[in-house]
Amino acid sequence: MARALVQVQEMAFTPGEELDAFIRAGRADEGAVVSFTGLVRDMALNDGLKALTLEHYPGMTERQLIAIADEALTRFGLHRCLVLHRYGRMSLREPIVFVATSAAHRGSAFEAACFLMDWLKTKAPFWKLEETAEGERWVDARAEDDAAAARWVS
Amino acid sequence: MARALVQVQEMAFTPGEELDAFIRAGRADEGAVVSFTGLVRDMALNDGLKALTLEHYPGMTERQLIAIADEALTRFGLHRCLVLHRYGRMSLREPIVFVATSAAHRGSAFEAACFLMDWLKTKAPFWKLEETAEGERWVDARAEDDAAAARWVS
Amino acid sequence: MKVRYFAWLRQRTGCTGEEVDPPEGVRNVADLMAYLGGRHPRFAEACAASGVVRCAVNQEHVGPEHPLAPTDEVAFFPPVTGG
Amino acid sequence: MKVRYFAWLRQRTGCTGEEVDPPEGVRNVADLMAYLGGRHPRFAEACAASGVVRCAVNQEHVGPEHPLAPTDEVAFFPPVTGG
Repeated sequence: MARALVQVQEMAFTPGEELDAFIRAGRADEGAVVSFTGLVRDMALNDGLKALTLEHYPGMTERQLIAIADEALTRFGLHRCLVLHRYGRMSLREPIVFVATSAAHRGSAFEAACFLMDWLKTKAPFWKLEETAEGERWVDARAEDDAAAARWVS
Repeated sequence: MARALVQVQEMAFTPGEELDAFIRAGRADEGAVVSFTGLVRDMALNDGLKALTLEHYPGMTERQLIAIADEALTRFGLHRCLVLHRYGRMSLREPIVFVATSAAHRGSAFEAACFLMDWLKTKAPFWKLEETAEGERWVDARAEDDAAAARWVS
Repeated sequence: MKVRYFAWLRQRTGCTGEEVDPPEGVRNVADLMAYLGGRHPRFAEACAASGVVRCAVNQEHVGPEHPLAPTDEVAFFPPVTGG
Repeated sequence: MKVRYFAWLRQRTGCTGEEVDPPEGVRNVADLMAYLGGRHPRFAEACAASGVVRCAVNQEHVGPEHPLAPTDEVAFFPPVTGG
Protein backbone atom coordinates (compact mmCIF):
# COMPACT_ATOMS: atom_id res chain seq x y z
CA MET A 1 0.00 0.00 0.00
CA ALA A 2 1.26 3.45 -0.90
CA ARG A 3 1.91 5.62 2.14
CA ALA A 4 -0.66 8.25 1.11
CA LEU A 5 -3.75 6.93 -0.64
CA VAL A 6 -6.32 9.29 -2.16
CA GLN A 7 -9.56 8.27 -3.81
CA VAL A 8 -12.38 10.41 -5.25
CA GLN A 9 -15.38 8.37 -6.31
CA GLU A 10 -19.10 8.53 -6.98
CA MET A 11 -19.75 5.05 -5.56
CA ALA A 12 -20.92 4.57 -1.99
CA PHE A 13 -18.51 3.00 0.49
CA THR A 14 -18.66 1.34 3.92
CA PRO A 15 -16.45 3.04 6.55
CA GLY A 16 -15.83 -0.16 8.54
CA GLU A 17 -14.60 -2.04 5.49
CA GLU A 18 -12.24 0.83 4.68
CA LEU A 19 -10.98 0.91 8.27
CA ASP A 20 -10.32 -2.84 8.38
CA ALA A 21 -8.52 -2.79 5.03
CA PHE A 22 -6.43 0.18 6.22
CA ILE A 23 -5.47 -1.59 9.46
CA ARG A 24 -4.65 -4.86 7.67
CA ALA A 25 -2.18 -3.06 5.38
CA GLY A 26 -0.14 -1.75 8.34
CA ARG A 27 3.27 -2.64 9.71
CA ALA A 28 4.17 -4.20 13.07
CA ASP A 29 5.29 -0.87 14.59
CA GLU A 30 1.96 0.93 14.14
CA GLY A 31 0.22 1.37 17.44
CA ALA A 32 -2.49 3.92 16.63
CA VAL A 33 -5.10 4.27 13.90
CA VAL A 34 -7.53 7.22 13.84
CA SER A 35 -10.47 7.46 11.46
CA PHE A 36 -12.94 10.20 10.62
CA THR A 37 -16.25 9.58 8.87
CA GLY A 38 -18.36 12.49 7.61
CA LEU A 39 -22.05 11.70 7.09
CA VAL A 40 -24.87 13.48 5.28
CA ARG A 41 -26.71 15.05 8.17
CA ASP A 42 -29.96 16.86 8.68
CA MET A 43 -28.82 20.19 10.12
CA ALA A 44 -31.93 20.94 12.12
CA LEU A 45 -33.84 17.62 12.03
CA ASN A 46 -37.08 19.46 11.16
CA ASP A 47 -35.42 20.86 8.07
CA GLY A 48 -36.44 17.87 6.02
CA LEU A 49 -33.18 17.23 4.18
CA LYS A 50 -33.84 14.57 1.56
CA ALA A 51 -30.54 14.28 -0.27
CA LEU A 52 -27.24 16.02 -0.88
CA THR A 53 -25.38 16.44 -4.15
CA LEU A 54 -21.69 17.08 -3.98
CA GLU A 55 -20.21 18.84 -7.00
CA HIS A 56 -16.44 18.85 -7.43
CA TYR A 57 -13.71 20.01 -9.79
CA PRO A 58 -12.36 16.81 -11.35
CA GLY A 59 -8.59 16.89 -11.60
CA MET A 60 -8.11 19.73 -9.13
CA THR A 61 -9.74 17.67 -6.38
CA GLU A 62 -7.30 14.78 -6.79
CA ARG A 63 -4.29 17.12 -7.02
CA GLN A 64 -5.29 18.95 -3.84
CA LEU A 65 -5.99 15.77 -1.90
CA ILE A 66 -2.66 14.21 -2.86
CA ALA A 67 -0.78 17.38 -1.86
CA ILE A 68 -2.62 17.55 1.48
CA ALA A 69 -2.12 13.85 2.23
CA ASP A 70 1.61 14.10 1.46
CA GLU A 71 1.93 17.15 3.69
CA ALA A 72 0.19 15.29 6.54
CA LEU A 73 2.59 12.35 6.22
CA THR A 74 5.72 14.44 6.64
CA ARG A 75 4.32 17.06 9.02
CA PHE A 76 3.04 14.55 11.59
CA GLY A 77 5.45 11.66 10.97
CA LEU A 78 2.59 9.38 9.94
CA HIS A 79 3.14 5.86 8.75
CA ARG A 80 0.20 6.01 6.33
CA CYS A 81 -2.94 7.94 5.51
CA LEU A 82 -6.04 7.45 3.41
CA VAL A 83 -8.46 10.09 2.10
CA LEU A 84 -11.63 8.82 0.43
CA HIS A 85 -14.14 11.40 -0.80
CA ARG A 86 -17.40 10.94 -2.66
CA TYR A 87 -19.14 13.21 -5.14
CA GLY A 88 -22.60 13.04 -6.70
CA ARG A 89 -25.96 12.46 -5.04
CA MET A 90 -26.24 10.92 -1.56
CA SER A 91 -29.04 10.23 0.88
CA LEU A 92 -29.30 11.20 4.52
CA ARG A 93 -26.83 9.27 6.74
CA GLU A 94 -24.65 8.14 3.84
CA PRO A 95 -20.88 8.58 4.34
CA ILE A 96 -19.40 11.48 2.33
CA VAL A 97 -15.77 11.37 3.41
CA PHE A 98 -13.48 8.94 5.20
CA VAL A 99 -10.00 9.76 6.50
CA ALA A 100 -7.69 7.28 8.24
CA THR A 101 -4.22 7.91 9.69
CA SER A 102 -1.73 5.56 11.31
CA ALA A 103 1.32 6.24 13.45
CA ALA A 104 3.44 4.78 16.22
CA HIS A 105 1.65 6.92 18.83
CA ARG A 106 -1.87 8.30 19.04
CA GLY A 107 -0.91 12.00 19.24
CA SER A 108 0.29 12.30 15.67
CA ALA A 109 -2.50 10.10 14.30
CA PHE A 110 -5.13 12.36 15.94
CA GLU A 111 -3.47 15.61 14.90
CA ALA A 112 -3.02 14.49 11.31
CA ALA A 113 -6.66 13.42 10.98
CA CYS A 114 -7.81 16.81 12.36
CA PHE A 115 -5.45 18.61 9.99
CA LEU A 116 -6.65 16.65 6.96
CA MET A 117 -10.30 17.34 7.74
CA ASP A 118 -9.70 21.05 8.35
CA TRP A 119 -8.03 21.30 4.94
CA LEU A 120 -10.67 19.21 3.18
CA LYS A 121 -13.37 21.52 4.52
CA THR A 122 -11.68 24.72 3.43
CA LYS A 123 -9.48 23.94 0.43
CA ALA A 124 -10.76 20.88 -1.46
CA PRO A 125 -13.02 22.00 -4.34
CA PHE A 126 -16.31 20.44 -3.26
CA TRP A 127 -19.69 22.20 -3.10
CA LYS A 128 -22.77 20.88 -1.34
CA LEU A 129 -26.25 21.24 -2.82
CA GLU A 130 -29.03 20.25 -0.41
CA GLU A 131 -32.44 18.99 -1.48
CA THR A 132 -35.15 19.75 1.06
CA ALA A 133 -38.94 19.79 1.02
CA GLU A 134 -38.75 23.49 0.00
CA GLY A 135 -36.38 22.91 -2.89
CA GLU A 136 -32.64 23.07 -3.50
CA ARG A 137 -30.06 25.27 -1.80
CA TRP A 138 -26.28 25.59 -1.92
CA VAL A 139 -24.62 25.19 1.48
CA ASP A 140 -22.69 28.24 2.72
CA ALA A 141 -19.10 27.94 3.91
CA ARG A 142 -18.79 27.96 7.70
CA ALA A 143 -16.61 30.62 9.32
CA GLU A 144 -15.55 28.02 11.94
CA ASP A 145 -14.07 25.87 9.21
CA ASP A 146 -11.83 28.71 8.05
CA ALA A 147 -10.74 29.34 11.64
CA ALA A 148 -10.00 25.64 12.13
CA ALA A 149 -7.84 25.55 9.00
CA ALA A 150 -6.03 28.77 9.94
CA ARG A 151 -4.57 27.25 13.13
CA TRP A 152 -2.32 24.92 11.08
CA VAL A 153 -0.60 27.84 9.33
CA SER A 154 2.52 28.59 11.34
CA MET B 1 -28.31 2.26 21.85
CA ALA B 2 -27.30 3.85 25.14
CA ARG B 3 -25.52 7.18 24.69
CA ALA B 4 -22.33 5.92 26.40
CA LEU B 5 -21.45 2.31 25.80
CA VAL B 6 -18.57 0.63 27.64
CA GLN B 7 -17.38 -2.91 27.13
CA VAL B 8 -14.43 -4.77 28.69
CA GLN B 9 -13.87 -8.18 27.19
CA GLU B 10 -11.28 -10.90 26.65
CA MET B 11 -12.58 -11.77 23.18
CA ALA B 12 -10.96 -10.33 20.05
CA PHE B 13 -12.96 -7.79 18.02
CA THR B 14 -12.85 -6.27 14.53
CA PRO B 15 -12.59 -2.45 14.53
CA GLY B 16 -14.44 -2.04 11.22
CA GLU B 17 -17.42 -4.04 12.42
CA GLU B 18 -17.56 -1.94 15.57
CA LEU B 19 -17.35 1.26 13.54
CA ASP B 20 -20.14 0.23 11.17
CA ALA B 21 -22.42 -0.84 14.04
CA PHE B 22 -21.69 2.45 15.82
CA ILE B 23 -22.53 4.50 12.70
CA ARG B 24 -25.71 2.49 11.99
CA ALA B 25 -27.04 3.25 15.48
CA GLY B 26 -26.80 7.02 14.96
CA ARG B 27 -29.39 9.73 14.43
CA ALA B 28 -30.00 11.90 11.38
CA ASP B 29 -28.28 14.95 12.90
CA GLU B 30 -24.91 13.29 13.42
CA GLY B 31 -22.39 14.56 10.91
CA ALA B 32 -19.09 13.37 12.38
CA VAL B 33 -17.79 10.05 13.69
CA VAL B 34 -14.21 9.68 14.96
CA SER B 35 -12.66 6.35 15.88
CA PHE B 36 -9.41 5.35 17.54
CA THR B 37 -7.94 1.85 17.35
CA GLY B 38 -4.98 0.86 19.52
CA LEU B 39 -2.98 -2.12 18.26
CA VAL B 40 -0.37 -4.38 19.85
CA ARG B 41 2.81 -3.01 18.37
CA ASP B 42 6.43 -3.98 18.29
CA MET B 43 8.11 -0.96 19.86
CA ALA B 44 11.45 -1.29 18.11
CA LEU B 45 10.76 -3.87 15.40
CA ASN B 46 14.01 -5.70 16.26
CA ASP B 47 12.71 -6.18 19.79
CA GLY B 48 10.95 -9.40 18.90
CA LEU B 49 7.64 -8.84 20.68
CA LYS B 50 5.66 -12.08 20.51
CA ALA B 51 2.56 -11.32 22.54
CA LEU B 52 1.09 -8.94 25.08
CA THR B 53 -0.97 -9.77 28.14
CA LEU B 54 -3.19 -7.07 29.53
CA GLU B 55 -4.07 -7.44 33.21
CA HIS B 56 -6.91 -5.36 34.61
CA TYR B 57 -8.86 -4.74 37.80
CA PRO B 58 -12.31 -6.23 37.13
CA GLY B 59 -15.05 -4.00 38.48
CA MET B 60 -12.87 -0.91 38.84
CA THR B 61 -12.14 -0.93 35.09
CA GLU B 62 -15.82 -0.84 34.15
CA ARG B 63 -16.60 1.85 36.76
CA GLN B 64 -13.77 4.05 35.53
CA LEU B 65 -14.66 3.64 31.87
CA ILE B 66 -18.33 4.46 32.47
CA ALA B 67 -17.39 7.58 34.45
CA ILE B 68 -14.95 8.71 31.76
CA ALA B 69 -17.41 8.04 28.92
CA ASP B 70 -20.17 9.97 30.72
CA GLU B 71 -17.80 12.88 31.31
CA ALA B 72 -16.87 12.93 27.62
CA LEU B 73 -20.55 13.04 26.59
CA THR B 74 -21.34 16.14 28.62
CA ARG B 75 -17.98 17.89 28.33
CA PHE B 76 -17.88 17.78 24.52
CA GLY B 77 -21.60 17.71 23.75
CA LEU B 78 -21.29 14.32 22.08
CA HIS B 79 -24.25 12.43 20.72
CA ARG B 80 -22.78 9.04 21.59
CA CYS B 81 -19.55 7.30 22.51
CA LEU B 82 -18.26 3.75 22.70
CA VAL B 83 -15.25 2.43 24.62
CA LEU B 84 -14.28 -1.18 23.99
CA HIS B 85 -11.21 -2.52 25.80
CA ARG B 86 -9.71 -5.99 25.79
CA TYR B 87 -7.78 -7.80 28.50
CA GLY B 88 -5.86 -11.09 28.44
CA ARG B 89 -3.31 -12.33 25.93
CA MET B 90 -3.04 -10.83 22.44
CA SER B 91 -0.72 -11.25 19.47
CA LEU B 92 1.17 -8.59 17.54
CA ARG B 93 -1.17 -6.35 15.46
CA GLU B 94 -4.32 -7.37 17.35
CA PRO B 95 -6.59 -4.48 18.42
CA ILE B 96 -6.45 -3.71 22.15
CA VAL B 97 -8.80 -0.76 22.42
CA PHE B 98 -11.44 0.89 20.26
CA VAL B 99 -13.03 4.27 20.95
CA ALA B 100 -15.73 5.87 18.80
CA THR B 101 -17.39 9.27 19.25
CA SER B 102 -20.18 10.97 17.31
CA ALA B 103 -21.31 14.57 17.21
CA ALA B 104 -22.92 17.17 14.97
CA HIS B 105 -19.51 18.63 14.07
CA ARG B 106 -16.05 17.12 13.80
CA GLY B 107 -14.34 19.34 16.40
CA SER B 108 -16.10 17.85 19.41
CA ALA B 109 -15.88 14.29 18.07
CA PHE B 110 -12.09 14.64 17.65
CA GLU B 111 -11.54 16.31 21.02
CA ALA B 112 -13.65 13.75 22.88
CA ALA B 113 -11.80 10.81 21.31
CA CYS B 114 -8.43 12.37 22.29
CA PHE B 115 -9.73 13.00 25.80
CA LEU B 116 -10.99 9.44 26.20
CA MET B 117 -7.69 7.96 25.04
CA ASP B 118 -5.61 10.23 27.30
CA TRP B 119 -7.67 9.11 30.28
CA LEU B 120 -7.62 5.46 29.32
CA LYS B 121 -3.83 5.56 29.15
CA THR B 122 -3.38 7.20 32.54
CA LYS B 123 -6.37 6.27 34.71
CA ALA B 124 -7.92 3.00 33.58
CA PRO B 125 -6.48 0.11 35.64
CA PHE B 126 -4.76 -1.88 32.89
CA TRP B 127 -1.18 -3.18 32.95
CA LYS B 128 0.76 -4.48 29.97
CA LEU B 129 3.04 -7.50 30.18
CA GLU B 130 5.15 -8.04 27.07
CA GLU B 131 6.49 -11.40 25.94
CA THR B 132 9.70 -11.13 23.92
CA ALA B 133 12.42 -13.51 22.87
CA GLU B 134 14.29 -12.56 26.08
CA GLY B 135 11.35 -13.23 28.37
CA GLU B 136 8.58 -11.23 30.01
CA ARG B 137 8.63 -7.58 31.07
CA TRP B 138 6.06 -5.17 32.47
CA VAL B 139 5.63 -2.02 30.38
CA ASP B 140 6.53 1.23 32.16
CA ALA B 141 4.13 4.16 32.21
CA ARG B 142 5.05 6.88 29.70
CA ALA B 143 5.64 10.39 30.99
CA GLU B 144 4.07 11.74 27.77
CA ASP B 145 0.82 9.99 28.65
CA ASP B 146 0.65 11.78 32.00
CA ALA B 147 1.34 15.09 30.27
CA ALA B 148 -1.37 14.38 27.69
CA ALA B 149 -3.93 13.64 30.41
CA ALA B 150 -2.93 16.71 32.43
CA ARG B 151 -3.93 19.13 29.68
CA TRP B 152 -7.64 18.27 30.18
CA VAL B 153 -7.58 19.37 33.82
CA SER B 154 -8.73 22.98 33.83
CA MET C 1 -8.37 30.74 -22.52
CA LYS C 2 -10.55 28.08 -20.91
CA VAL C 3 -12.95 29.29 -18.19
CA ARG C 4 -14.93 26.99 -15.90
CA TYR C 5 -17.73 27.74 -13.43
CA PHE C 6 -18.81 25.62 -10.47
CA ALA C 7 -21.75 25.33 -8.06
CA TRP C 8 -24.12 28.31 -8.08
CA LEU C 9 -21.76 30.36 -10.26
CA ARG C 10 -22.31 27.68 -12.90
CA GLN C 11 -26.07 28.14 -12.50
CA ARG C 12 -25.76 31.96 -12.69
CA THR C 13 -23.70 31.98 -15.84
CA GLY C 14 -25.77 29.18 -17.32
CA CYS C 15 -22.68 27.25 -18.47
CA THR C 16 -20.12 24.85 -17.03
CA GLY C 17 -17.35 26.40 -19.08
CA GLU C 18 -16.47 28.47 -22.12
CA GLU C 19 -13.55 29.34 -24.34
CA VAL C 20 -12.85 33.07 -24.16
CA ASP C 21 -10.41 35.32 -25.99
CA PRO C 22 -10.23 38.40 -23.76
CA PRO C 23 -8.85 41.73 -25.07
CA GLU C 24 -5.26 42.72 -24.39
CA GLY C 25 -5.99 44.73 -21.25
CA VAL C 26 -7.03 41.57 -19.38
CA ARG C 27 -3.79 40.73 -17.58
CA ASN C 28 -4.84 39.19 -14.28
CA VAL C 29 -7.74 37.43 -12.53
CA ALA C 30 -9.45 40.67 -11.46
CA ASP C 31 -9.34 41.93 -15.08
CA LEU C 32 -10.86 38.67 -16.31
CA MET C 33 -13.65 38.84 -13.71
CA ALA C 34 -14.58 42.33 -14.94
CA TYR C 35 -14.49 41.17 -18.56
CA LEU C 36 -16.65 38.10 -17.87
CA GLY C 37 -19.05 40.23 -15.82
CA GLY C 38 -19.84 42.12 -19.01
CA ARG C 39 -20.96 38.87 -20.64
CA HIS C 40 -22.81 37.49 -17.59
CA PRO C 41 -24.58 40.18 -15.54
CA ARG C 42 -25.35 37.72 -12.72
CA PHE C 43 -21.67 36.79 -12.52
CA ALA C 44 -20.89 40.51 -12.18
CA GLU C 45 -23.38 40.70 -9.28
CA ALA C 46 -21.61 37.83 -7.49
CA CYS C 47 -18.19 39.46 -8.06
CA ALA C 48 -19.47 42.70 -6.55
CA ALA C 49 -20.13 40.93 -3.24
CA SER C 50 -16.73 40.61 -1.57
CA GLY C 51 -15.27 37.19 -0.76
CA VAL C 52 -17.93 35.22 -2.61
CA VAL C 53 -16.13 34.41 -5.86
CA ARG C 54 -12.95 32.33 -5.58
CA CYS C 55 -10.55 31.52 -8.40
CA ALA C 56 -8.17 28.74 -9.36
CA VAL C 57 -5.69 28.99 -12.23
CA ASN C 58 -4.41 25.68 -13.59
CA GLN C 59 -6.09 24.01 -10.60
CA GLU C 60 -4.33 26.05 -7.93
CA HIS C 61 -6.10 28.60 -5.70
CA VAL C 62 -4.99 32.14 -6.61
CA GLY C 63 -5.80 35.73 -5.65
CA PRO C 64 -7.16 38.54 -7.88
CA GLU C 65 -3.66 39.81 -8.76
CA HIS C 66 -2.58 36.50 -10.27
CA PRO C 67 -1.36 37.05 -13.90
CA LEU C 68 -2.96 35.13 -16.74
CA ALA C 69 -1.61 33.46 -19.90
CA PRO C 70 -3.69 32.49 -22.96
CA THR C 71 -3.25 28.75 -22.28
CA ASP C 72 -4.45 28.93 -18.66
CA GLU C 73 -7.43 27.02 -17.31
CA VAL C 74 -9.28 29.48 -15.07
CA ALA C 75 -12.04 28.35 -12.69
CA PHE C 76 -14.50 30.46 -10.69
CA PHE C 77 -16.44 29.08 -7.76
CA PRO C 78 -17.98 30.00 -4.40
CA PRO C 79 -16.15 29.16 -1.13
CA VAL C 80 -15.78 25.39 -0.90
CA THR C 81 -18.03 23.32 1.38
CA GLY C 82 -16.56 19.82 1.18
CA GLY C 83 -16.23 16.97 3.62
CA MET D 1 -9.97 -5.56 55.21
CA LYS D 2 -9.54 -6.94 51.71
CA VAL D 3 -6.23 -6.15 49.97
CA ARG D 4 -5.53 -6.80 46.28
CA TYR D 5 -2.30 -6.60 44.28
CA PHE D 6 -1.92 -6.15 40.53
CA ALA D 7 0.76 -6.52 37.83
CA TRP D 8 4.31 -6.82 39.16
CA LEU D 9 3.21 -5.98 42.72
CA ARG D 10 1.15 -9.16 42.56
CA GLN D 11 4.26 -11.06 41.49
CA ARG D 12 6.35 -9.47 44.27
CA THR D 13 3.90 -10.29 47.04
CA GLY D 14 3.20 -13.68 45.55
CA CYS D 15 -0.58 -13.28 45.94
CA THR D 16 -3.48 -11.67 44.09
CA GLY D 17 -5.14 -10.68 47.34
CA GLU D 18 -5.43 -11.32 51.04
CA GLU D 19 -7.67 -10.62 54.00
CA VAL D 20 -5.80 -8.54 56.58
CA ASP D 21 -6.72 -7.33 60.03
CA PRO D 22 -4.26 -4.49 60.63
CA PRO D 23 -3.57 -3.18 64.16
CA GLU D 24 -5.37 -0.06 65.42
CA GLY D 25 -2.61 2.38 64.47
CA VAL D 26 -3.24 1.71 60.77
CA ARG D 27 -5.54 4.62 59.91
CA ASN D 28 -4.70 5.53 56.32
CA VAL D 29 -3.19 4.16 53.12
CA ALA D 30 0.38 5.09 54.09
CA ASP D 31 0.00 3.24 57.40
CA LEU D 32 -1.32 0.16 55.58
CA MET D 33 1.58 0.22 53.12
CA ALA D 34 4.04 0.22 56.02
CA TYR D 35 2.18 -2.60 57.75
CA LEU D 36 2.01 -4.74 54.56
CA GLY D 37 5.69 -4.02 53.91
CA GLY D 38 6.45 -5.89 57.13
CA ARG D 39 4.77 -8.99 55.71
CA HIS D 40 6.16 -8.66 52.16
CA PRO D 41 9.75 -7.33 52.08
CA ARG D 42 9.63 -6.94 48.28
CA PHE D 43 6.45 -4.85 48.59
CA ALA D 44 8.31 -2.66 51.11
CA GLU D 45 11.10 -2.19 48.54
CA ALA D 46 8.61 -1.04 45.92
CA CYS D 47 6.97 1.37 48.38
CA ALA D 48 10.37 2.88 49.17
CA ALA D 49 10.74 3.96 45.53
CA SER D 50 8.59 7.08 45.20
CA GLY D 51 5.68 7.16 42.75
CA VAL D 52 5.82 3.47 41.90
CA VAL D 53 3.01 2.12 44.10
CA ARG D 54 -0.49 3.49 43.43
CA CYS D 55 -3.57 2.79 45.51
CA ALA D 56 -7.33 2.51 45.00
CA VAL D 57 -9.84 2.26 47.84
CA ASN D 58 -13.21 0.83 46.91
CA GLN D 59 -12.14 1.09 43.27
CA GLU D 60 -11.32 4.81 43.34
CA HIS D 61 -7.78 6.20 43.00
CA VAL D 62 -6.65 7.71 46.34
CA GLY D 63 -3.55 9.28 47.87
CA PRO D 64 -1.49 8.06 50.86
CA GLU D 65 -3.48 10.18 53.34
CA HIS D 66 -6.79 8.53 52.46
CA PRO D 67 -8.43 7.13 55.65
CA LEU D 68 -9.36 3.45 55.81
CA ALA D 69 -12.35 1.53 57.24
CA PRO D 70 -12.38 -2.22 58.05
CA THR D 71 -14.83 -2.99 55.22
CA ASP D 72 -12.74 -1.24 52.53
CA GLU D 73 -11.35 -2.98 49.46
CA VAL D 74 -7.80 -1.68 49.05
CA ALA D 75 -5.79 -2.29 45.86
CA PHE D 76 -2.10 -1.63 45.19
CA PHE D 77 -0.65 -1.47 41.69
CA PRO D 78 2.06 0.19 39.59
CA PRO D 79 1.22 3.16 37.31
CA VAL D 80 -1.33 2.01 34.75
CA THR D 81 -0.29 1.30 31.14
CA GLY D 82 -3.60 0.65 29.38
CA GLY D 83 -4.91 1.35 25.90
